[in-house]
Amino acid sequence: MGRHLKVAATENRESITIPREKLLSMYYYLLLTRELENRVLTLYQNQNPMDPLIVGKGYLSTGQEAISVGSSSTLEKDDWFCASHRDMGAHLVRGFTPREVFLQYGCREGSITKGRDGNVHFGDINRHMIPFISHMGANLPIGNGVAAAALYKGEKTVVIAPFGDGAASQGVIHEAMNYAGVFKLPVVFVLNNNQWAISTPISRQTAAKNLYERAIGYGFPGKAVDGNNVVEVYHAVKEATDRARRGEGPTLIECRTMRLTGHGTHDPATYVPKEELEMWKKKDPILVCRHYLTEKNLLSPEEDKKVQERVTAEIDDAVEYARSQPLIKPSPELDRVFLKM
Amino acid sequence: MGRHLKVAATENRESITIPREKLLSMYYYLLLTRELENRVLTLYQNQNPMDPLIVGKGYLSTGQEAISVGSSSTLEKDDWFCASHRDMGAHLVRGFTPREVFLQYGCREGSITKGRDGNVHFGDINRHMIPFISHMGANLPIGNGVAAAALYKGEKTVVIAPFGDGAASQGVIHEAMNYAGVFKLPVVFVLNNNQWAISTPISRQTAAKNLYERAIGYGFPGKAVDGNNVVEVYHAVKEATDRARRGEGPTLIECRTMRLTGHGTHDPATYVPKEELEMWKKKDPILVCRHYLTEKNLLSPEEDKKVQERVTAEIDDAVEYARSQPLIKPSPELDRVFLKM
Amino acid sequence: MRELYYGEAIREAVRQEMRADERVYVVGEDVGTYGGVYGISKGLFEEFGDKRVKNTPISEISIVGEAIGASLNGLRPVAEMQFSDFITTAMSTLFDAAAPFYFRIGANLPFVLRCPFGGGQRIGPYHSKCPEAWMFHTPGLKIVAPSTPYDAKGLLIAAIRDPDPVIYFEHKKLYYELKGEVPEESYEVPLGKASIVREGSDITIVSYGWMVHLAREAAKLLEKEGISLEIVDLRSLCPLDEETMLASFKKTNKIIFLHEAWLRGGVGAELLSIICEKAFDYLAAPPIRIGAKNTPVPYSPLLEDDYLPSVQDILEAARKLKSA
Amino acid sequence: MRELYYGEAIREAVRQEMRADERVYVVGEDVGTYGGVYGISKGLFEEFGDKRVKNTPISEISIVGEAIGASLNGLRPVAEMQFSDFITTAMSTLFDAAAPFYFRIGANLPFVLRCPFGGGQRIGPYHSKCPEAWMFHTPGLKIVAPSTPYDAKGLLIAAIRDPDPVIYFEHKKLYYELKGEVPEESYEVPLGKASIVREGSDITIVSYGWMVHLAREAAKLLEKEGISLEIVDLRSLCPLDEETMLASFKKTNKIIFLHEAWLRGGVGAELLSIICEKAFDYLAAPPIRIGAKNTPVPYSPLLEDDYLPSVQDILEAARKLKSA
Ligand SMILES: Cc1ncc(C[n+]2csc(CCOP(=O)(O)OP(=O)(O)O)c2C)c(N)n1
Ligand SMILES: Cc1ncc(C[n+]2csc(CCOP(=O)(O)OP(=O)(O)O)c2C)c(N)n1
Ligand SMILES: [Mg+2]
Ligand SMILES: [Mg+2]
Repeated sequence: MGRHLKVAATENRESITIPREKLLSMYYYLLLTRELENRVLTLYQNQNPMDPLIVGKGYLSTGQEAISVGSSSTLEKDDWFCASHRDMGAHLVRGFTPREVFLQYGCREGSITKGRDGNVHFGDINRHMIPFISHMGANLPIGNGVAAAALYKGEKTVVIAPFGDGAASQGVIHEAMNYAGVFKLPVVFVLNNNQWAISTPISRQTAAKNLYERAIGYGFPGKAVDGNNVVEVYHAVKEATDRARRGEGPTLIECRTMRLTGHGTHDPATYVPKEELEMWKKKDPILVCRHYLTEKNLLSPEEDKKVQERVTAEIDDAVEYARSQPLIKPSPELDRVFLKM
Repeated sequence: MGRHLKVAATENRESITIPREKLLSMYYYLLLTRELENRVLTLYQNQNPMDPLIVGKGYLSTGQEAISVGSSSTLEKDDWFCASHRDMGAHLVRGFTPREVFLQYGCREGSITKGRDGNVHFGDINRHMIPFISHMGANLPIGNGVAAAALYKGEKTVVIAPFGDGAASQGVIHEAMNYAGVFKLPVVFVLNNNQWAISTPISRQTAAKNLYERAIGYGFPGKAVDGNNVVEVYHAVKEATDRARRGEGPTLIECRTMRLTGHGTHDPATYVPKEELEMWKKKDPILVCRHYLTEKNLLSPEEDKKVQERVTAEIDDAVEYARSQPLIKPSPELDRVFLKM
Repeated sequence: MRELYYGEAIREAVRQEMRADERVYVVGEDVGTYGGVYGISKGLFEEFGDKRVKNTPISEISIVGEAIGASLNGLRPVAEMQFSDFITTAMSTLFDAAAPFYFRIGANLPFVLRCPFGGGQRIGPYHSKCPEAWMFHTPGLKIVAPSTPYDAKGLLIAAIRDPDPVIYFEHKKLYYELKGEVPEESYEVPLGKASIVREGSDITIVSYGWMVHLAREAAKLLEKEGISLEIVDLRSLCPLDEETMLASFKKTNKIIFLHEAWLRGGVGAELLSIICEKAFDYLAAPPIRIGAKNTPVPYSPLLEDDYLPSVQDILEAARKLKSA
Repeated sequence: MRELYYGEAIREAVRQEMRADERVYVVGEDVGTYGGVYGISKGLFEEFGDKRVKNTPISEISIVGEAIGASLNGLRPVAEMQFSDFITTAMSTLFDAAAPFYFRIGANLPFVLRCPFGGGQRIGPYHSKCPEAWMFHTPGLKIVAPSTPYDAKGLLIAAIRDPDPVIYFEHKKLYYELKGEVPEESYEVPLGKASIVREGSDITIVSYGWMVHLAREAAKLLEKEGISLEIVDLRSLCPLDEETMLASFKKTNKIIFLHEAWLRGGVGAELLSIICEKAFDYLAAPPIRIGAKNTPVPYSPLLEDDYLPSVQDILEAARKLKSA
């Protein structure tokens, strides 16, 4: 597995400067995602199974938040994001509120999917967020379609389509990337290589040395970045979204990271070697980002504390609010499978 | 398109010498395939539609025979071949007789599929020939399974799994190659890059510069060879089958060629630029092979004439024989979809 | 009125909608200069160019994916499977992405997936399938299957204008064998409305696609025997026009369900069930289903003829019902 | 006799067959040290090693492809879909490669594809499907769906020994909720034999999988009302034991078809059709089908309960039939 950890040295990108507000906003979303998902986990573990707020199972992105936050932070309002199951960060960046998230988890009145789909399977076409589909890579060809329509209409919008190292073994991903290459679609494929697919390590998922090199076979650029460094993720993805916006076609960005929790809230993940986890915990994206901001004098300890308090308060509020809402009840309207019957 | 024509200089492989009988046998099969398929075409174009010998449509490999003949000629008797629709050569090399082929085309008594499937969709598990499935790459995962079983049983057999440049866009091919890489399966993937998929040129099929480079993404070797040179195809595939037999895993061999006929007997292929065809006709694999044999003093003009006469006689006989056989009639036995009802 | 082939009617529907609505475009394999393997998009590339007639790699997943994504993003894609058989390679995209989309998130997908289907062409198991029952069982996909040039045009126009995903099953055998009157102007045949293509009094036969023409043939022959067949052409399988079917049946009290697809678990079983559940007391005799044999579609003409439902099958069923 | 959970019975069947026959092995996602997402292969990796318990990449196409190829080449693979929902990503491999194989070329494929299916687990549209009707309509696939630990073990052993492809639908809800007597030794429950799990005289109810238990529950309640339900557990959908179903029905003259899958175009429609075609004169009342609503499986417990067939549905159907 070790062979997958090495990340190609990133070029010096200090030239592209990220405005302070963007950096602070990314830091905030890293914290917000972490706090929200920690709460999902503790709620799951401690709730009354007969009256759960976390219905079914939860899927977390703990330790990998920088990928979702960093990539989605490059987007403009009209751009699109096709979610994977590790994209709580992007949902928050793109405007979903913690309240909405807990309403969704709890299948409560006001939830965006109205209880028809669950946990991280949510989105909103008006906010240009395409909800995750369980069959893993399934959103990539949809992202292509959205991007194709943007080209067709002459719009300068771009699409981010994330997927995992496990999903990378699926045919759908190949078809989507090849197709995007042919039509130079404005899509950025963000590969979250967290080195595991449930219990299967990347070494048993592929014999490839570097997943980003698959881009060679599709005729567009690919590169790897440190997925735990939100600034690096932002830089790499920004370069790619800029490229896409200029009409130069897709890019594959492999973000290397590690899944710090189980596959879902139900999985203790005893199969992941402890030392590996320990090593990666030291590279926690929040620590990395905080260190960066502090070094650059962009964040004082007081400010940091304030953000953390704000985040905790928001999540407290969201949980409380969601709990106060009634469960969604069956209704004929919810049985509709067509707009026009 | 032109960019796809250049073939990486092949290493000097004269060191692996091919025995004279093998070379002559490959030449014979090139001729036999050509003559058989020419006959399929003329029969198709001239037959009484109410009493056809070429039922439905025919699929030809004219101009591309060296790929199928050269690759399958590397196999031992117990090895396996998973046919594509351009593999008449391999069928003949692996022991199908022209009579069997025309019985199959004609849906006659004695045909191997007994009229249940047609034209090039035939094979024989006892002869380790897996019949072509129309959904293009569909045979690759089956080839993997056969190869996995060989490993399981400790057998030293290998599998050749061919597919086209168009099929290369399909997910099934990606899944199969990645899987073969993970388990180091003894499979040789032979990519017949004839630059067209029906009317779609390779430049609209993929933005990749070189399809063989996809192998990088699967962690095994890939290379390109001149698909019109049966000796080069043989050498490259032999190297790969040897490697597979040694337990070192799969290889991707991209054989570059040109489809000289239509997609099928029904297609005049007016969309292919004439000049391109003319250029490639000069590189006809039969001419190339004949030249090679003559240069090396392995084939005299008299011997050549004899082979050609033999081939014509065989095909004459096969057509006549097939025509003399009655059509297969429906019977309950032919309706079986299970061995054990 | 002017007559067109069934295939021409389909092309005209696409062309007229493309002229009328900038959002409408075509995407599929070999649909460009080649005009599609059955020539349905002939001339469209020349008229509309490669932006609106998009020739794709061999990637059914991408074609269906593009239909979903582009329809989400404001367009009205008319996507083509080269043969309906190949949809299996994109089944997840159709069944997991497209079908439940509206249910999951309340966003509709206004695309059409054209699926040339059916047998009788002597091209075997992989180019002759009638896969509509798979979709019929799967919530979230509208399904139409015209039997005439008139309906082919009108249903396709309606499908393109419909806000939901529509699988449009067009029968390959009818492309250039069947001609019929087709108005020049644009018109819709509404989804979910069956048509009585022949009135009769003794027996109702419910069908769709190519098989409607076998029913017509049988009806003519049966007339001579004094058996009067009423033919209901469903045209849409989803939405399904139960009313028209039930009304016809309540008149005749005897019913045959005819489709080209495999009998077992086919749409006919559902239709029969609906009749039993909603009009049992009107049954003067056991309903009869006719469908294909439970095997892949054989390649050989003799075997395929044996496999397919035949006029003879209808005659026998009708005689049996008449004397019941 | 010793009792096992349904899930344990499945595991025991696999283990015993692996011990008895070198050719039998397991292939699927996370089946290795993890023991499968539902723990069904727990301990097998430790006992048999990675040659015979093969943990794969996320590649359903490869898993089904391996089942086909390895069974062609002398082995007896027991392949696993992590959830039956994911088979859509390998539909072409299953429907185009496996199903027609014997028909096309006369070579049989002795593999089993284990497909955990069904709802009631509050995990929504993508992990709860009952997709058996798609396979049921497709010639060339045997289909079984055990409802008890006893049948789960015996049917799986029979499936592994069967020379043809068998789709083995195991219900996730029963894994660790249902216990029952299971002999320690190896035994087969033959494919294609239904069982009368409860004798009754008023109404026949035909079902399979989890729903059999709803029928049992309903039967107990109905007994108190003086309605006697006979329960036919089909166990196999292909081959289908029409005889047992017909015999039971000819005794009761009233029949309910119950399955968890979508009602429209589901297996129940075929069963109903068979009854009408083969025993119409025995019908004392219109047959009734019960199945899921025609929507994706909702995630929310309240919505899912509303979506699924319920004991209440059975009670109502039975009362209606009783008084008919
Ligand atoms: C087609 C399909 N097969 C199997 C699964 C079950 N499954 C859910 S998540 C997962 C692992 C995904 O791994 P990866 O893509 O690396 O994403 P990660 O969970 O590591 O973020 C699997 C196998 C699925 N959802 N879809
Ligand atoms: C899944 C699928 N999609 C489409 C087709 C229709 N089709 C048949 S052959 C072909 C082109 C194949 O191109 P390539 O793989 O390059 O092989 P070639 O015919 O050039 O040898 C197409 C699109 C098919 N058979 N299967
Ligand atoms: Mg992963
Ligand atoms: Mg080609």
